[in-house]
Amino acid sequence: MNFGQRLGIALSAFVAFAVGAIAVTSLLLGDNPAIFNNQPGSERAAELLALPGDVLLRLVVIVISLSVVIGIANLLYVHVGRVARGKVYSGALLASFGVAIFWHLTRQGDPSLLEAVQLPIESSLAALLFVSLVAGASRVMQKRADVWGLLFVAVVVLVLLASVPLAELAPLRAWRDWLMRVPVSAGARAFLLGIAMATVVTGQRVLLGQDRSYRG
Amino acid sequence: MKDDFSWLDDERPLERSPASSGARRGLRRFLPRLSRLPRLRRRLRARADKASAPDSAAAILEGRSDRPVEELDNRLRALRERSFGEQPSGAEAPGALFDVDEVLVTPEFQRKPGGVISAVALSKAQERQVELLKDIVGGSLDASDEGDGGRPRLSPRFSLSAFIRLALSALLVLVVALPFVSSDYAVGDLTASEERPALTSMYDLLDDLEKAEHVLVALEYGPTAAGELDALTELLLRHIVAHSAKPIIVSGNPIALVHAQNIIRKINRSVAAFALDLEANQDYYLLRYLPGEALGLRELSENFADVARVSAKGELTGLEVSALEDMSLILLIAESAEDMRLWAEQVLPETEDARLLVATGYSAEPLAAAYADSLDEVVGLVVGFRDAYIYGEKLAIAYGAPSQSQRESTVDSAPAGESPDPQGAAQLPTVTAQSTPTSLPTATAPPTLRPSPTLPLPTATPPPTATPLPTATSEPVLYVEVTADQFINIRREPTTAADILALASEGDRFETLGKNDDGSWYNILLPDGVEAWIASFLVEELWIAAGDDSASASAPRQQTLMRLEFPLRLGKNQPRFYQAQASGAGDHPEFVLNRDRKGETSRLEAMTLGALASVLIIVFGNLVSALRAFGMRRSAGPAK
Amino acid sequence: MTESMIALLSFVLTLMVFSYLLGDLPLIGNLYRLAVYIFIGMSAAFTLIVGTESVILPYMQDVLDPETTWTSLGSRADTYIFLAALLVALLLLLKPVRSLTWLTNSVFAVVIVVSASVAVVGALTGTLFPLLHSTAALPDDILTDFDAMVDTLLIFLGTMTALYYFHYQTRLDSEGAPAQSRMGSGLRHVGKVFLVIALGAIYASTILSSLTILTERISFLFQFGA
Amino acid sequence: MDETTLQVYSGLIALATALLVFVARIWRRRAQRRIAGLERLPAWTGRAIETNRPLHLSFGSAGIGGDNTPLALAGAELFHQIIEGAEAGDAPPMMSMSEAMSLPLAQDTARRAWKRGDHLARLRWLPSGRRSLAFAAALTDTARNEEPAAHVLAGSFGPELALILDSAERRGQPSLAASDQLAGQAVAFALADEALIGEELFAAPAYVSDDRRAGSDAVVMDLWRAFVIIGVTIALLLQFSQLMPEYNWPVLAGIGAVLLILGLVGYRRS
Repeated sequence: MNFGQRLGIALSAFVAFAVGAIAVTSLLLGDNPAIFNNQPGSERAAELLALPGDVLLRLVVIVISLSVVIGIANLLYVHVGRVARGKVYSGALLASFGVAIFWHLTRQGDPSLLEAVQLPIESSLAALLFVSLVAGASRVMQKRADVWGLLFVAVVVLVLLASVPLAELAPLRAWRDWLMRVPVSAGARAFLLGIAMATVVTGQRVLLGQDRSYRG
Repeated sequence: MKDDFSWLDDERPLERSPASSGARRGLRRFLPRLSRLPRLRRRLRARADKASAPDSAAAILEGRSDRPVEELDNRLRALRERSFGEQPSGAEAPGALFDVDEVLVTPEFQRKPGGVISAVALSKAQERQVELLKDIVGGSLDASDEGDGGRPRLSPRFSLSAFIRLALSALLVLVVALPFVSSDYAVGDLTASEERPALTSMYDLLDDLEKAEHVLVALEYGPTAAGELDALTELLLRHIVAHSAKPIIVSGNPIALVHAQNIIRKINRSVAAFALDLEANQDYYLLRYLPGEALGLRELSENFADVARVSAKGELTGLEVSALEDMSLILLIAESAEDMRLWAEQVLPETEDARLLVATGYSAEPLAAAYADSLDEVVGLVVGFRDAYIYGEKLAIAYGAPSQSQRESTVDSAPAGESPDPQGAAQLPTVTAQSTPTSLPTATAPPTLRPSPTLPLPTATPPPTATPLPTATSEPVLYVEVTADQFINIRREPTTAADILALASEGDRFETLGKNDDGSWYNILLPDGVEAWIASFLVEELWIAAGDDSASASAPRQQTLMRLEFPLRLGKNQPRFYQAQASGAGDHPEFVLNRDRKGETSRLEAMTLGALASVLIIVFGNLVSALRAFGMRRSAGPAK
Repeated sequence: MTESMIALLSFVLTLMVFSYLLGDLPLIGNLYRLAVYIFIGMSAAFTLIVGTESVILPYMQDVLDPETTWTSLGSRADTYIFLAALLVALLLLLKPVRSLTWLTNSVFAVVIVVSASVAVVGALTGTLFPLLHSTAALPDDILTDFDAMVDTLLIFLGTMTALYYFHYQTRLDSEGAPAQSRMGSGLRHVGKVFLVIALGAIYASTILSSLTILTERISFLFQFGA
Repeated sequence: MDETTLQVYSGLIALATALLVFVARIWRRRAQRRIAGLERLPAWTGRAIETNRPLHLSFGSAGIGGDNTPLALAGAELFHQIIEGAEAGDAPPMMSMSEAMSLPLAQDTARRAWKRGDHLARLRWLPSGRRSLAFAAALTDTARNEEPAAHVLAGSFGPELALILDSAERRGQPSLAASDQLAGQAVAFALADEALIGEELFAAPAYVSDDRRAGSDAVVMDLWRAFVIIGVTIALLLQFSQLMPEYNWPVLAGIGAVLLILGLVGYRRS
């Protein structure tokens, strides 16, 4: 690693650290005069504190919406290449892309193309999930022939049955409600808390300029 | 031979080879013996793969560590490398590796003339050894695949598992489709669905909305969940605009915004006859899309005034709001629990006294409930299609429409398209002539009317004078009974261009004075003695003896009176004939009353059947797997 | 597009997608693929259109016309922010150029760090604190209502053991393999019970969601057919 | 808890985490529990090399800019290690994402790990966003066209994951799935060959990475976890003691016992 590269890494790590410190402080504490004990001038101070976060946020939001263009470019690049190799489906993709753009430009935002093409395909794919999910659930014990697989399947069956409005199954609904209120809620909280903690930890590491993504 | 292939050793990271010598030893012991019985061998291997007893072949594989291949016989290794290395590459590969089900030799051995076999002259004994080697290589390859993938090697096409899949899918789809074919397949009692307090509080909050209050509606779902959440969205939007409150629609999903336009268009279509069109940036606002998920929401909560400045079409909205606190309510319609988490994380901490109403699909329920319990700001929660149904019923009853269970019987007999054909879409929504069993001449359908009330109405106006029917004066009185399962308009004149005096719904009966010339309209008498006209193809004639109180004052008649008391708004700038009387019914109950509820009952029934069928399949499939695994464990035991 | 056209197209496309269920049959399998590719193209187009119209174009207009301002920061600030964003996006495009990595990395770092800080702040104030608060809070009627007490304690126990399930660090046993104490592994098992129950319930709910959508599709097919 | 208190506490925690992250780098890496999914990865990489077929690595909808930015970065670190391992082969891994902002990230990861220059064509952006069925449907076709040796789906996925895993299963391609969305985790648990549930994906760098900075995450997470568990337990016990003043002493003794046990456990472990 030569000196220039080291300097580059140091630069990006420094930028990350500085911007991170500003952004977190500003986002977390900004716009709340109570932070400054509501003393005279604290309104102004709170606004000033919120400003850098605000500006950074706007900047990144625009960058993100611009990034769609990068994505589209990638998609077109891949599929134009495939069309050149004689793949018909990629042709269909490019054609529908073109049609949608053309439609929009000529018909001033008439959303009926979405209604006619996008919605049915996407809804149908979501409906297909049902079959995939049921087929998957019926194979759980193939993959996990243990007590966890059994427990999983039992809960799935219980919740499904409880959704059936049959008088005979009424007790199941009470079980299901308890299940949702207590164990599921506990498990879900653990998932959420765990992910939140991990997000904070990984995020802090990134804020400290310690991530590979912008260092090398 | 060694020299031929030794160069490979430098390139291949041997420590990553999937098979260990332990596995190999196990296979060496097993496979040659079994190779004489390929089918049995295959089956055993598939079984062994599922069994997890510590000494089954699969367990040996599972327990392997990534020990180097160096321990292998050199020739074997080279052979193995060669056979793998010269596979045709990625995209063009015919997937030979995964079809090794039937073969003990990898296909390349046979296919390539320049391969190992032809390059070397072999004696009979050597050939036998090569066979053995191929056996081991093929076998170990096969087994290592199973160790990794854990699935039997069935070719994806036309195999048994594909057939089972097909049968399973067909079964599921057919079962779900049954209720749409006939109502005989209804299982369970739909009215049994109980109301939850979270739903009631949501209803009450929306029902308390005042004119011109702002409701922030976050539409966090795309077409993916449209089938599940559109019903809820439409219902809640209708409830909001019925109170003349103004929904401000935001979304972090660009497609959701386009979709929102379609939903509003649908609502507009249903009330076009009342000239109640919802106007963008006036009756509702569709704000610009919020890119970057969390970032977008953070921007929304911190700079709401700026976000509210621009509409989805890049126009100025003219909305005068300064912060999220100006919103009376925040209604979040989200398909996933993560969207709810995002709102809880990015928006709620930034707003004081926000009241969040949440509508989600089933899949988000477990988490949404956990959040709703933890956050004081969440004041209402509705989940999924069943809640939409309950909410709709509640709304319909409160606004004086017949509940779905009352109209159920005709749902199947009038299967008009869900998206109504333009004909009659406006003032006679979704009822087509042929769907109404009527003995009267129905030749003349009403003139067509596009949803927009600004279009000129093609009117074939017959003279408004009624030609009395010959029987109108005889002793039994002629009534007409409404047979359409939609709200239909009662008009001042026998033309679709005329004012609407009242709305009638299925089962309403009116005393009839006569018909117009071509028989397309009946002249009827409203209960308060006002003469009016009703399109003939929407009603059925009914003779009731004049003195027969039991008939004329029967339950349907009573309903009519009740319903006619309900507010009926006329076109803009026209006087109201009937005044709103129900207190909670909002300014524009038409938004609620004209909702298309076709097929809702069948969908609920289909869900019931679908859930039962999936339970059966899941239980059966897992039972078979569990039994097989149990059997494997026992049969794999003696192999120790 | 007329309503009947929309309905017809929807009908055909729905059937095309459902042909996936028939598997890889010749011809029929291709219908599914065709629908999917059409779908991808159109999705991309809609994403582009909405993104452009509702964010980029307003800013462009703002930049070109100093009279208008779309944010409370004022037109000039808007202009600078937009130009800076354009520059950043451009530099992201140049990411593959190796000689510029020192610059593109720094720019990328800004974007990553702002995003990460939003995530961190949100996770702290929106999830971590509220959920911990509600887990550690006792309902008022805890002493009089036995069920409520059991439920509260179960939620507490479940949340804590399930959290503990994820614990990564462990000690090595005498043979150098990772090992856990008996108490630790017992707690982890209890935690896993709660996790698996939650996963099962979520899975079943997901099935119900997709079932709802399937009924909507089938309802549509039948209404079109009728 | 009012807004200001919340903000101040959050700020303190952020600061403390930052310090811990900084300190944790110099700590000795200790043994970690086994995560079966991660242990399969080398074998899959090996198979990809030997069969000369690409690995399919997917971010799903995780990307820079969303709340799952840290997740995307953890996924990128995992992918970095996988690609480095796969570099011995000839088929560059394929990376897919539905969030355009993860394109630069993926491209960067690929460039760093795969030193040869032919990776650009292997990135696939597909429209768009969370729970994208366009994305999932396209990947069903990928499983068929490109025949990846294995799918490593580490990012943010919703129930649409079922379509991807189902088609992979149909074609006998092994899969590892991890998601921060709970629906995605449930689907992964049932359908994938291996699933990382909960926050395990965030800890994956600590298992596979050669980067010490990323590797220390798991330690800090564990510390926080212990802190949270002890804190909530004590808070709950204190509330009980307030409800039942006459039992104050047993409760305090209980707290003491809990702390003692935890201390002993901690001591034994270190």
